[in-house]
Amino acid sequence: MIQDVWLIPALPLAAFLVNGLFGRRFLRHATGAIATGAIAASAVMATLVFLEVLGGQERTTVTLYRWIGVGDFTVNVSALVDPLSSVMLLVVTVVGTLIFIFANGYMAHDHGFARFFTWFSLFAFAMLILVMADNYLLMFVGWEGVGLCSYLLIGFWFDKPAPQHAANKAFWMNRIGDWGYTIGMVTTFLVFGSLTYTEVFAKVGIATQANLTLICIAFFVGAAGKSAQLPLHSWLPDAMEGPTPVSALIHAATMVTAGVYLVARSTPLFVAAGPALQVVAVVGAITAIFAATIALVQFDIKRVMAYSTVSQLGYMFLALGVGAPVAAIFHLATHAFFKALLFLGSGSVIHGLGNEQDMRKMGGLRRKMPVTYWTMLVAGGALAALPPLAGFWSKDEILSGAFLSGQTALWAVGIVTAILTAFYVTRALWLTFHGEPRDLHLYEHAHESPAVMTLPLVALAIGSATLGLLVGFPPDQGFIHSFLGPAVTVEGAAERAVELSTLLGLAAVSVAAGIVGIVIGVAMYVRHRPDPAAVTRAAGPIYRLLVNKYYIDELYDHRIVEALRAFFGVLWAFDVHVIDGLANGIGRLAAVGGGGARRLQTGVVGNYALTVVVGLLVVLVAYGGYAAGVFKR
Amino acid sequence: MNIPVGAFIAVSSILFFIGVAGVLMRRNAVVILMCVELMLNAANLALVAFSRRAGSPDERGSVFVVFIFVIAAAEVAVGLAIVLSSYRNRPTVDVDEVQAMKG
Amino acid sequence: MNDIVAITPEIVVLLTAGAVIVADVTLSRAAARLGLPLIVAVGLLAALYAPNGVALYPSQAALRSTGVFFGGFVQVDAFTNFFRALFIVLALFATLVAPTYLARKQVPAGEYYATLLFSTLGAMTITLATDLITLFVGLELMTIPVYVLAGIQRRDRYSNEAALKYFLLGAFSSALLVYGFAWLFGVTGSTRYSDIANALRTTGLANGPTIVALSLITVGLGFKAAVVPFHQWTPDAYDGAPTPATAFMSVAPKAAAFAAILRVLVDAMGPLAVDWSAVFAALAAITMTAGNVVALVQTNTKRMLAYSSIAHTGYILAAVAAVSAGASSGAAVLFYVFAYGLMNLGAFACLLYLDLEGTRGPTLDELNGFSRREPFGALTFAVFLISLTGIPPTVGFVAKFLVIQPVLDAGYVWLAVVLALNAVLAAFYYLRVVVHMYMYDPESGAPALISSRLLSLSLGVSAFAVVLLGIVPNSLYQWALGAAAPILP
Amino acid sequence: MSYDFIETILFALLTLGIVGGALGVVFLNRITGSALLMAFTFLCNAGMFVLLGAETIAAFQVLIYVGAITVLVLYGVMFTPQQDRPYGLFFQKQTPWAALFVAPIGLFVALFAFSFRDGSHASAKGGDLVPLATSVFRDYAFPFEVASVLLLAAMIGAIVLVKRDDE
Amino acid sequence: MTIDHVLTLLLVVPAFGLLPLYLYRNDPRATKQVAVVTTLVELVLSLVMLAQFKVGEADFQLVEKAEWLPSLGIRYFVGVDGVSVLLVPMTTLLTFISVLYSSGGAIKERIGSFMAAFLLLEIGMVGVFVSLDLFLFYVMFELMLVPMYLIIGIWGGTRRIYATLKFVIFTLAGSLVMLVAIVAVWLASGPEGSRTLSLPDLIAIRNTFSNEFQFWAFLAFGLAFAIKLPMFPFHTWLPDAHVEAPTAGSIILAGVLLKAGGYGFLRFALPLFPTGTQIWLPVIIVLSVIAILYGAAVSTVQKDLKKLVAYSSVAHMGFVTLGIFVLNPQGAVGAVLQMLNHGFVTGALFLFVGIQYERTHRRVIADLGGLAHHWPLYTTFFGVFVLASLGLPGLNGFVGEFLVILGTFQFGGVPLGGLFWGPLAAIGVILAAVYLLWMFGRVMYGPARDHYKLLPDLSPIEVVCAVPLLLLTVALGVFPQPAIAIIQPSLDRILHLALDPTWQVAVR
Repeated sequence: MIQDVWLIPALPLAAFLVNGLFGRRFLRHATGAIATGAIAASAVMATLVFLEVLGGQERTTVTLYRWIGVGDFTVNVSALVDPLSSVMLLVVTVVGTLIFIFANGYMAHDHGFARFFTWFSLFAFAMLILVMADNYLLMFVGWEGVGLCSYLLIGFWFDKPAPQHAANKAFWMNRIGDWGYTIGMVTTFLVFGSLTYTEVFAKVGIATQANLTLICIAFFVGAAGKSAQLPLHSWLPDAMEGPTPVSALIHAATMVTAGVYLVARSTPLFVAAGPALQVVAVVGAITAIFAATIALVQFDIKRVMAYSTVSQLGYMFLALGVGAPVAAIFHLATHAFFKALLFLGSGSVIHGLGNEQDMRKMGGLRRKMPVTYWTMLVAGGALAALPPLAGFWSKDEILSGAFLSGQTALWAVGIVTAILTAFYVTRALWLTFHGEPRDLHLYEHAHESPAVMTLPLVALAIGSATLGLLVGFPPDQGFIHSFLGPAVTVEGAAERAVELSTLLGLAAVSVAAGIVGIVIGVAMYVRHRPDPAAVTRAAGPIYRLLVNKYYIDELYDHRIVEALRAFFGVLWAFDVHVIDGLANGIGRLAAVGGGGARRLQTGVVGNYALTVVVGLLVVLVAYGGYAAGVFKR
Repeated sequence: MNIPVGAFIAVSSILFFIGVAGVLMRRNAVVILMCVELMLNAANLALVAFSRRAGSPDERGSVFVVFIFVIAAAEVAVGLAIVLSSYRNRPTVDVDEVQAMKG
Repeated sequence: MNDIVAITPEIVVLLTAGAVIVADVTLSRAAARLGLPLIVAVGLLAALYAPNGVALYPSQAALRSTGVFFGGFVQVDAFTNFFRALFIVLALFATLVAPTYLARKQVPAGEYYATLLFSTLGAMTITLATDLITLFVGLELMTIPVYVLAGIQRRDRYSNEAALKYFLLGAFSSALLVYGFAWLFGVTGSTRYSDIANALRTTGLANGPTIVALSLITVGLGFKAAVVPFHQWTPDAYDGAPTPATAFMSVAPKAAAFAAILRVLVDAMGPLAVDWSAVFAALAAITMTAGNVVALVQTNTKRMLAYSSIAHTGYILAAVAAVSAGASSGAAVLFYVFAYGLMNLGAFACLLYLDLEGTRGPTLDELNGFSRREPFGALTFAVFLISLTGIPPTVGFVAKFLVIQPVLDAGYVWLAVVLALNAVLAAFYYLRVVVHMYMYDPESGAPALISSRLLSLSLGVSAFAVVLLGIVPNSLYQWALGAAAPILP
Repeated sequence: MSYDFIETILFALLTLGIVGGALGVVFLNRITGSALLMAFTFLCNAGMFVLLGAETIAAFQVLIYVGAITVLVLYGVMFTPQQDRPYGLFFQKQTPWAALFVAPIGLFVALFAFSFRDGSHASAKGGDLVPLATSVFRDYAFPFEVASVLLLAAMIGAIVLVKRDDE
Repeated sequence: MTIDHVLTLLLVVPAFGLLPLYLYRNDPRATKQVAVVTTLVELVLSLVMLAQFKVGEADFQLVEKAEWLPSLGIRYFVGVDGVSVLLVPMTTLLTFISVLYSSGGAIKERIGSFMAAFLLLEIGMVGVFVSLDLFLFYVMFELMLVPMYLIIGIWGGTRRIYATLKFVIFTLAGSLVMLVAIVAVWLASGPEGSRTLSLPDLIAIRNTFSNEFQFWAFLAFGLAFAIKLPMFPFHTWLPDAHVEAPTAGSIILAGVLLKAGGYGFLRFALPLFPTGTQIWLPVIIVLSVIAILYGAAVSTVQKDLKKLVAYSSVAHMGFVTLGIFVLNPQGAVGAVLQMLNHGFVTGALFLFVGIQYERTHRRVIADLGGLAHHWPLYTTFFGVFVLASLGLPGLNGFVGEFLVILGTFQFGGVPLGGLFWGPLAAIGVILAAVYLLWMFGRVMYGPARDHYKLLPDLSPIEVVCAVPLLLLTVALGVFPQPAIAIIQPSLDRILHLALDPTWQVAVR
């Protein structure tokens, strides 16, 4: 099966082509089935591949053809199947399948149904390429491909300005990240003479520290762009303008984790480049707490989830940065499930409320939407890291990793973030599902979603609840570590022997953090002690800062963009007036010269004759000068 | 003869440049034509003087002069015809006034 | 007898002139209209293919007829034959484009053709000459009829003015030239080119009289070729003269002037070339720049072409200045003169499609939409203009290419660059005419058109030649190279 | 008084005549006066030719210039009557400039003239008629023929320019 | 299938089309058919030529020689190598598309003359890419000028005359200076009688060119190519010309004419003047990077669709010069691919801008919007080309730009080093996304507009025009290696010639 691994992306590609060519005219709603069928088949194959890898096929390269070969630069279109990529394949296809199914229901009444599934399939294809690639350049194809699909799907409702703006913003900020990726990639080739992972990692030793740091920082810029880390995070919340399945699949479960995957993939490089790893950890931690604080005060249910995603991605980078890539990937997987579930749940709510996203108008919905409520409760618990839900295990892995790496400050940040996380998820769920309905009109019309939408929710809920158990016990010798470990750790790295009691202690702290957050949330929103409104008033400036997302959008969208536009405008003026003006000026000069010279043509014969005589004098002097040697010959 | 050729040539050059000056100064086309004739005469004088140079007399200068006579006659004939035909259309021979075309 | 055979083409041309005069008197007005040009054409073709073969190609027959005749006063060589053929072709061309215009403007056709032939004869004489006297007589025989041609539309005040200005300045410059010849005779003691060259070879430029002679000759011949600053007669004379006459006088006298320059300055005064070539290079640069710059601001097409012809003088003069490059210099001059003759005559002749008052040419606006009203004429005009610009695949381009060669070879890199930049300048105004013809719509008050089959035919043939010689220039180049050999081996 | 001295005197007088006559042509305000002075200059020039021993040329000079050309010019003057006008208006506006440029050139050239130091060959044996005729009619037969064509061409040209339209 | 003298045939087939075009000049239908058939035959012929080309050889193939001006050593000398063999089919394809599109109703007046201009233009364009004699090259280089001048000037927009004169004057200014340099090369090529302008012969004696000579000669050649390309700061003719040109003219102008500049650098400037190349290289690299950034920056503030694409061409062609002058295989292959890709993609962009303009008569971006509602097919095609233009991996634009950037990073022969200029050039890619997506969004997206409702989506002819370009765009992005295999051997030789001034190579 591994040899046929290319079938996995080929099916979505086929679905994309079929839907793209015939969807709008002929297939219409069949497109959903085609796309879903394709990805489901891919999921089955991914499972088979995963099992084979599990069965001992640890590292296989499947080459299709040579893509680019110029001089000593060669890049193939080939897949690397190892535990890491097989896990990713599995996550992408399985979560993808569920979301595809959900979307069949969610998008049923949209007139862009065929288009939606065309692009969704393309996304699946690109994402699969991204995770399968055996070299950085091919990964970049997927990398940009998912970026493109993200652009297309955020701007799916293209007749409105906001989605368009969000789509452009997403693509542009990603491009800034891609710039870093490009630099990292090219530098990698310069240093190692190859872009294939295995060849590069085998030669890590030949690179200097400076080289490695440059490469890793550059790659991390790329990862930060894709995974919405500071300072390139601001596109992701805006990306919620797209249809909810898009948010779930692309902006929560898969695409945004590509950055994490990239760094995890490059662990050998990052580990060898110490400072870069530090940067990753710090940026991850700051992003985690930064986004969590913003999530505290949002009222748009999808925005809460979006900032939560940014925050959770921060966790993953924190994990990578502290040298716990397994934990990062593990969290990536669990997060894919519970965050997809949260988004889909939100989508279900929004769908049920007729496209209302403001939590202030919800409330008490648990009676109207029980399935949604219960599944989201599971996901919320996972996000708040309550044992035994999946989120607990993975987040605990991260936090203990941070603690054990000796960077207790980062660990502390993680714990604080965990409290905040638990708080905002409590707040969101309470505002949505509990209490009294605040908008009776909306409440009247609210209804549970059809089965095609709730079934995926249930499936995801099961995943969110149980996936954590995969970690095994004790965690650091459990299944995940033994399976993923070899793929992402550098050979010969010192094994950490950890006391079990330490681990349990750390777990207790993180559970406590989660519970503290929930308690505060319940206290504020159920008991109104303290009353949220009072807190808001008391926090004053801080609250405004958070509501305005630290004013970063203002800075980006207005100050920087305006400044650049103004500068480019000046350049254009320079082009038209100075450069072109110079060219036209030369022409005008000739014309002015001509105008002057023609005035010598007076029309009077005597003047002409005089000119001849003057010319004679000049010629005479010139010849005389030559004869006398005044002029050089 | 004790007068050197140079003296004749000097006279001819003075005559020539008086002619040139006349062309440049006078307005009347006929007078300008006369001045051109003076210039041609200066050439004649020079040619004859050169051709009668002591030691190396050479008839060619004189022959040249004969041809210049012919040419001068032809030139004057055509020139006066041109002046006349111009005068018929517009009764002036003042070259300062003949300047419809310029620039 | 050999002597007579040697000058058969000249005799045929003279006889043709005589025949025209006789026919003008005997033929009816209607018969004369096409009869006269027919006689001229037959006569000129006969001259071209005269028994001794001034054929268009250096045939064996032509080679046999080369030599020195009339006791050394007539010299027939490849150079002579090249120019003879050129003059005959130009005269033929100028004749064929003229009849409709002459009839329309009531210009006396018989005298027109006869005068044209006399001028051609003069030009041919220049190339036969072996000494200054013959040269001067030939020069005058060429020029004086052209004064007449300029003024032949005698009811038109512009024609009058053109003739008057041309005549006064021409006579003035002739006097300067002949005075220069006199001094040259004084310095070298001879009027024969070969003797002059021998004498100068020993003395060089290092004495006052030689400087005077050289200066006067430079001015005199420069005037005939319209070198700046001796050019000012050109725009007015070309502008005011009847257009067919302009077409002829813009090319044949200029070609003859360059023939004279080659014979006198390059051949006879060759030993002084080191001195005059630098001055000529400067004059060439000034000439092309001034011509182009002023042409740039003209609004009348005919006058613009007049200025542009000054610029072309500059290009040719650049090749003359590059005399130290040897054969390629001479060949470049000859090739350029030939190319210039074809394209410039054609360009002026294209103006004949327009029925305008008097002698002056159309303004640029009057050419608006010309390509729609007269597609063929516009096409030929465009071909001539593009050739004048020097864009391949036309003969004008090859000519420029050939000129740049000796200029660079002689070390005048700056001049070559100036030449190139000037060509850019020229492109602007030449192509502006194309703009008006092709890219503007005709205006309501546009001048009426005259359709003349003969005009179209001759323009078509010459435009075709312009393109053909641009694509396969080799035979013309070989001919020019061979023709320049007697002067610059 | 030696022959040379007479020659010198004659030369000086003729020079005076030529220069004076020429200046008169340029500066006289009466056109007929200019024409007559031109003829006078031609005559003086013929004297110079005689002094140089070129009697035949001198004869031609008198015939053609003094005779033919002056008469032609006088006809020209008569056919183109002008209104009287102030003396200053006989001159072009550029007159001072012309003087400024012509004077140095003239001076320059006249000075160079003196570098011809050879003496003059006053008299040829048997006069200059025979050698001249031999040259013109034998050696220069070709240019002579051309010159005759030139006269023909000039004649036709002059006629076509001045003949009346009804002719 | 093998055809003898295929290159010569390529040069004369369009000329054969001129005669029937003249005969049927009063029948627009017939003239269109004649032109379409002629260009189609030419296209097929060029593909046959491509098929006859032996991949993997560096030397010139399908060479034909004939004396032209024998006494000057000037020959009719044509041949193709890996660099040019792909540019010829590109030219014929784009010409065919232009003619086909124009025959679909885009040109309403004087259609016969229009087609004639295109056929003449085609001779010049093909000729530029196959000429191996400098004289012939120059003739062909200029032959492209006049037809394009007429195409812009007669069938162009409102300011067409200003634009076309500017185009001609700029181009001529460069090329005439080059003409001087060509003559200088000719003079330097040997003693009188053995001079030549044949490229292989000149390469064989290039080590006799002094450094000073190479300095000036490279400058002169470079100026001509820089203006044609166009390189910053000689680019200002381009926006004007593009804005005013008719659609087909824009396609050819962007698709082929600009390539002549880049091709000229590779074919002539580099091999003939290796020392000159070394001297001027830092300047060109800096100017290229400026062009990339500047062109992109100025594109972002354009209000006119065509101007935007035109300025983007400046940026894209900056990659071409950058790739050529970093003098390594990656850069050079990238540059050639970029030339091909830019030909197809920007040609297509101009085609679609033209299609759009023909229907809406609007070109100001702010006036447009919502077209995606009415024209799904159009949107799809246009979108793909926009994405290719902004360098999306998987489409062709990416391969070239990436290789150029890769080459730039590796290059050390410029102040501050490749690690400085490479990332700077890569910023251009970000900016490309900015202006192209902004434009695409503004034009295609947004609310539907009623007055566009009746405007039809792509017609069958337009689809036929666009499909080959689309296929090539995808194919060259996914499978670039066949093209690279054709290009690389010849490029390696050119680079070797450029890097080692004393290297001699036995060439035909």
